[in-house]
Amino acid sequence: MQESAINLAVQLIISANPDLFEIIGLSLRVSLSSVVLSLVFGLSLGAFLATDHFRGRQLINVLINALMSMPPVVVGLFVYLAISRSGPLGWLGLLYTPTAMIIAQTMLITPLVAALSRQVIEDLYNEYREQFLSLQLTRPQRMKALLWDARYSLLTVALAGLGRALSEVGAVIIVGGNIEHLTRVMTTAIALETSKGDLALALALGLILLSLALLINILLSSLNISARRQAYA
Amino acid sequence: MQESAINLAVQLIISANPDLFEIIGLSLRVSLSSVVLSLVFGLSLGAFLATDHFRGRQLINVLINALMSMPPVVVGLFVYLAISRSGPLGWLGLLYTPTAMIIAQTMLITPLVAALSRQVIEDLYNEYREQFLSLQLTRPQRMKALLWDARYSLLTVALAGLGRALSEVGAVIIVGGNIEHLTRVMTTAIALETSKGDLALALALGLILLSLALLINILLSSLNISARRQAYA
Amino acid sequence: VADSKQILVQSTTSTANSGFYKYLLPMFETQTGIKVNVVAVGTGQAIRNARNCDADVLLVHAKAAEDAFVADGFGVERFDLMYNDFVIIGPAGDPANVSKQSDIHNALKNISTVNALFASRGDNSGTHKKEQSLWHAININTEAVKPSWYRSTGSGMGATINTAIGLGAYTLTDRATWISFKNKDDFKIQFQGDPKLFNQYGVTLVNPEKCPSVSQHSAQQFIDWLLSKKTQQSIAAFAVDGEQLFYPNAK
Amino acid sequence: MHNVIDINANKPVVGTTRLPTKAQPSRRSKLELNNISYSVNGKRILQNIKLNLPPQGITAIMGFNGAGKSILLKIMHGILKPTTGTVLWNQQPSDAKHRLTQSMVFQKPVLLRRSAKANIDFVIKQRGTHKPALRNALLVKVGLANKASQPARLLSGGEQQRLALARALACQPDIVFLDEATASLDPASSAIIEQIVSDEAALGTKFIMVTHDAAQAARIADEVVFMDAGQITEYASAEQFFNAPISQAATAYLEGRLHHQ
Amino acid sequence: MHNVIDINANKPVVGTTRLPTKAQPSRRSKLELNNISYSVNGKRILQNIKLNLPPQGITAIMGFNGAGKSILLKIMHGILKPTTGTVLWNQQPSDAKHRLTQSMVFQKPVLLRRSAKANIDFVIKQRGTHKPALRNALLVKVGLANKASQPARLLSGGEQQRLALARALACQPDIVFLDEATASLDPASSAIIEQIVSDEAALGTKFIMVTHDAAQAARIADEVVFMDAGQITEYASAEQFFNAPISQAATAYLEGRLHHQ
Ligand SMILES: Nc1ncnc2c1ncn2[C@@H]1O[C@H](COP(=O)(O)OP(=O)(O)OP(=O)(O)O)[C@@H](O)[C@H]1O
Ligand SMILES: Nc1ncnc2c1ncn2[C@@H]1O[C@H](COP(=O)(O)OP(=O)(O)OP(=O)(O)O)[C@@H](O)[C@H]1O
Ligand SMILES: [Mg+2]
Ligand SMILES: [Mg+2]
Repeated sequence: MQESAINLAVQLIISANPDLFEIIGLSLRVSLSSVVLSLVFGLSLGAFLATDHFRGRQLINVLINALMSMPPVVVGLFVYLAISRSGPLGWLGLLYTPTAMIIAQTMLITPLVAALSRQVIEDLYNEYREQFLSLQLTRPQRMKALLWDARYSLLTVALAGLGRALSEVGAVIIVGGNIEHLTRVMTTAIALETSKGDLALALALGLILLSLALLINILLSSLNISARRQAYA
Repeated sequence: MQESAINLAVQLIISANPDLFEIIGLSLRVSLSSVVLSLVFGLSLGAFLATDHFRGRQLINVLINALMSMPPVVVGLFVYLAISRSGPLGWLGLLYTPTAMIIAQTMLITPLVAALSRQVIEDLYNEYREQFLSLQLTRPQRMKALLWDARYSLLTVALAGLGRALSEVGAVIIVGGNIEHLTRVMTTAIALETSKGDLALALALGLILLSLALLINILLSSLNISARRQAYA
Repeated sequence: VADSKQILVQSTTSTANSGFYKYLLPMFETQTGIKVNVVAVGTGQAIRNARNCDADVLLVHAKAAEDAFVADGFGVERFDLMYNDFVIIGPAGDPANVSKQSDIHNALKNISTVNALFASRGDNSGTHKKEQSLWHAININTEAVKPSWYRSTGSGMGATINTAIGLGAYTLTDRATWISFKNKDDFKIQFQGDPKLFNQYGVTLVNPEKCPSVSQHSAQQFIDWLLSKKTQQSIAAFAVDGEQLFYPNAK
Repeated sequence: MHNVIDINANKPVVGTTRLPTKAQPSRRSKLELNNISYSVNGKRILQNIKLNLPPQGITAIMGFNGAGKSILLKIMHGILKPTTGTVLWNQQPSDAKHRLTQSMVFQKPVLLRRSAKANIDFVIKQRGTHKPALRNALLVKVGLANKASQPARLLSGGEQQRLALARALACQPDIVFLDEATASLDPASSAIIEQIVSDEAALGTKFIMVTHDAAQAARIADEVVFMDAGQITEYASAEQFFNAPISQAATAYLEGRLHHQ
Repeated sequence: MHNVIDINANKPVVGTTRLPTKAQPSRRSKLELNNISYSVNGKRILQNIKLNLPPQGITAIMGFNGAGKSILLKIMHGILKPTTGTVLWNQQPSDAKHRLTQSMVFQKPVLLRRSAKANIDFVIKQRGTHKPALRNALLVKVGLANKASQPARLLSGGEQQRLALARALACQPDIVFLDEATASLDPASSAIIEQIVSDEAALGTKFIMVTHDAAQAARIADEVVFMDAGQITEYASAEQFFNAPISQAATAYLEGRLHHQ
């Protein structure tokens, strides 16, 4: 089975199956968009929580940590109920669109990025704290400086977010509906083939998705390594 | 809908529904077991990769980062094919058992723990490296010391792993089968209620799962805070 | 957005998974220029979504639930569209000797007496409801008693078949899903042909009075087209591996 | 062979580059510490600190390791809150605006993960406009012009300390706190730093510096605060302190002996 | 008022606690550097280093900030690989076993995120059995007995440096590298450390120490290596070096002047 899956994956790629490329394209669009949004929100939140001690901070940290356990299906349902035509945002007509999928994934991934980046930034801030106090940096200045100086470590956090986005199916299938040519992405296609019993095709699609992830990771890591080589130790 | 979900969640808890408790129990058993196993493998791997520069290390890092994008369904299928009746490990009779679910989740979460802990440990090792070289610590000694000194930061990594385990459905439903009284956990129950169209119950279960996660997080964080208070800055 | 050139169909999975829409919809789309988007989910979820107005057309196979949908004012009218039948699939060895039975009641009785594993969808889908009514008819209460050989998978049809195959268990499935299913392993249809296994598909227009967003015109056009003689013939002509999957019966 | 070193040999060599002149210090700052104490985890680190420092000049703080010098400096600078007591500048508590006129070089300088010049630019930018001329002059001043683009954390120990000093001067402060800022400098660099401090002090900048180098304090400080075990045991003009220390602790310190209370 | 400090005042005070005696150094170690050079990112930091050091005694390495002292020390210690050249101990390359007889105190001590005593225990345990007696004696020796349980990274600067030294001695080394190990110590603590170094050296331990404190080097070093811009410009007995330095760079250094090549 596994070998036939590999063969199938290679065939699919070589034959340049247009449906496959459409699905890959949408997967990338949805995942990358939601990762970028999650990074915007998650890194800001993480840096905000890391850079000062205010009342209730510990509570928010715990909440965000707990939100990492939010099941995708539940996130999907929440978003579904909000944007369903009978929901409060139904008039926007977002249900079963890529936009809805991006919203759901962003909600899912932001806590992960926020919790992990808070930890990374807090560790660095432990080192920088007194110096920053002395310079009387404003909070945004502190956040910006820390995010910049921690960028190499934060890349791993971003990759974890990307991994979650690329592999996620529970939320996108509810709000996207897995509609052919409209909202079908790699993971929903894999789920579909699994339910059709076409396990070889499901595995083949999985392999293609993984190769894609590998490609992106190689790209980002080599950028990272060459940047680090001009080392700001 | 959301309010009725909250009511329902409260009712379910108050009525001490035995089915619910069975499901919660199995969820905890499966998730905690797979997190513990993932920590054993992932932290070792992360510490190993962080503590020395050997040929091919960068490649392994990239691979592990990419494996964070492994879709749960694909992991589920891999395990399914291995332990199904006709698979190479079929004779073990593991399919549709909690053990199978633990195996699949461990495979899913280990890359996440490995990649994130590698980053955390590498950052610390940058600081300790020369001192450790001078002391001529063996690799296991270095790994042990770094894991210990980074333990507060690694807690967040562990919580990310736990979040993934508790919220995961794609892999466990394939190898566990969501069989009532046998392999049904919170997330597969949520998926089931969703497919039945009982969204209120699905949400209620989601809320219960989240509360559970919150409880665990509060517990671990307060342990962590009180330990840190006897501060080893 | 009413009456856009797109309509949304909430559908059962068996029609989608068998490739039925891939075969049928392009004909409609070229004729009318109306794009049909299909969301394939469990029957329960499909009806729930339609109740939330997230559909123009409902196409499922759970007559009682569909009638309730119309009675509650969410649907305009339900039409019979086509039918096929349910079958019992099981491992090649047929441990419960199901294939030799003359009717479904005996077949199920056999399963229960030899304690052969049986995988149930357990998800309140059309298939699950049918299965329950069959057990009910032979006075076996799988819900309250939950015999050890009875495994409720709480999953869709495909996942349940995968589970049944993994367990070596019998299960009830609609013929369309089974014929187009790829992971058959050593499984075969072990019982079929009892009239009690009749499986009726229906189509319903979502009520524009309840749901103003419904593209009433396009949706009605789609339903009319489905029920038309020519389309009914096309449905009859749809086959997988040389086997007909659906039998049109619009009145 | 011992004691061939003549302390006079270490005379400051005048730096040849002048920093861009800045506006005269906007306000002179008289510092007043009232009954400061500082405890952490129930452990008393400072107690009973009372001190009035004049608005200008160079004050040296000396004392044994662990006496509480660094903590006191941070409290003066306003980045550590005393457990009890108040810090007043010209009779007023320090506010954000006043604190912008202060800067500090920490005992362990914290350098950003950036190039040497970016470390200085960071401070200059934060305080308003970007001034490459000021940055370059500072780098020349501390002898790091040829290391401007090197990652700061790859500089040698002494180079890092000099960079930290340049960074502290980059915001053109009125008040500068130095915590053993020449501890790992070579004698020539120490002399240059001493010269910079003397020059800036002459222009009106106030310096409060911790140092273990008695010779250095004797050369440039106007007055000395001596601390022992969390208390100030002596506050005198440098001349008086080095000629005739009063407290036993200070005497022991200057003689290189431990002092057991 | 200047120059009232008499350098004689800083005479070492004899430490009163003796460390548990260790076996006599198992082998004397003659160090030989052959044509060492070190480059990083195409930048040459050390070049043309040739040096033979005797198996015992105290060698001071001196030179301007950035001269390459710390890097050379790390190369000698074997934790940095030279770009070219070889480091030989008794005519042999260093192996793991030999390196276990060496220890080093870094210019910026790296302390584990543990208590002071756990930092020492860590090293002792790593080398074999756990010896609380040795640990306690070391803590007393460096004056940290009352801080044993304090998190190491919350110690004062000088306390941290003393802890690092205690930790380096905990593995009872035959060869010790000190990189400005007394830079932030008070005079009394410096004196104690000097005494420890002299005592241990007398028992046969070899010390190679970087210091900017000429008086200190004059007091305890047997010989001096002077570095300038990545090269060794002078290697002489301490007596000769301090009385009559030969190179211009060393003369300038001792006089507290910069030396421009
Ligand atoms: N957070 C803390 N918890 C416990 N003790 C602390 C803490 N911070 C500082 N101390 C102790 O307070 C004392 C004073 O510290 P401080 O850093 O001010 O000393 P110092 O006078 O600057 O010494 P040095 O000359 O070594 O720099 C030290 O003994 C130190 O161990
Ligand atoms: N990784 C590196 N990249 C570039 N330059 C470096 C690197 N490491 C060290 N240097 C440079 O090499 C020179 C020698 O460094 P080293 O730390 O040996 O100086 P040092 O003699 O110990 O000085 P100090 O007295 O300040 O401690 C310095 O000028 C430093 O900037
Ligand atoms: Mg201090
Ligand atoms: Mg150095």
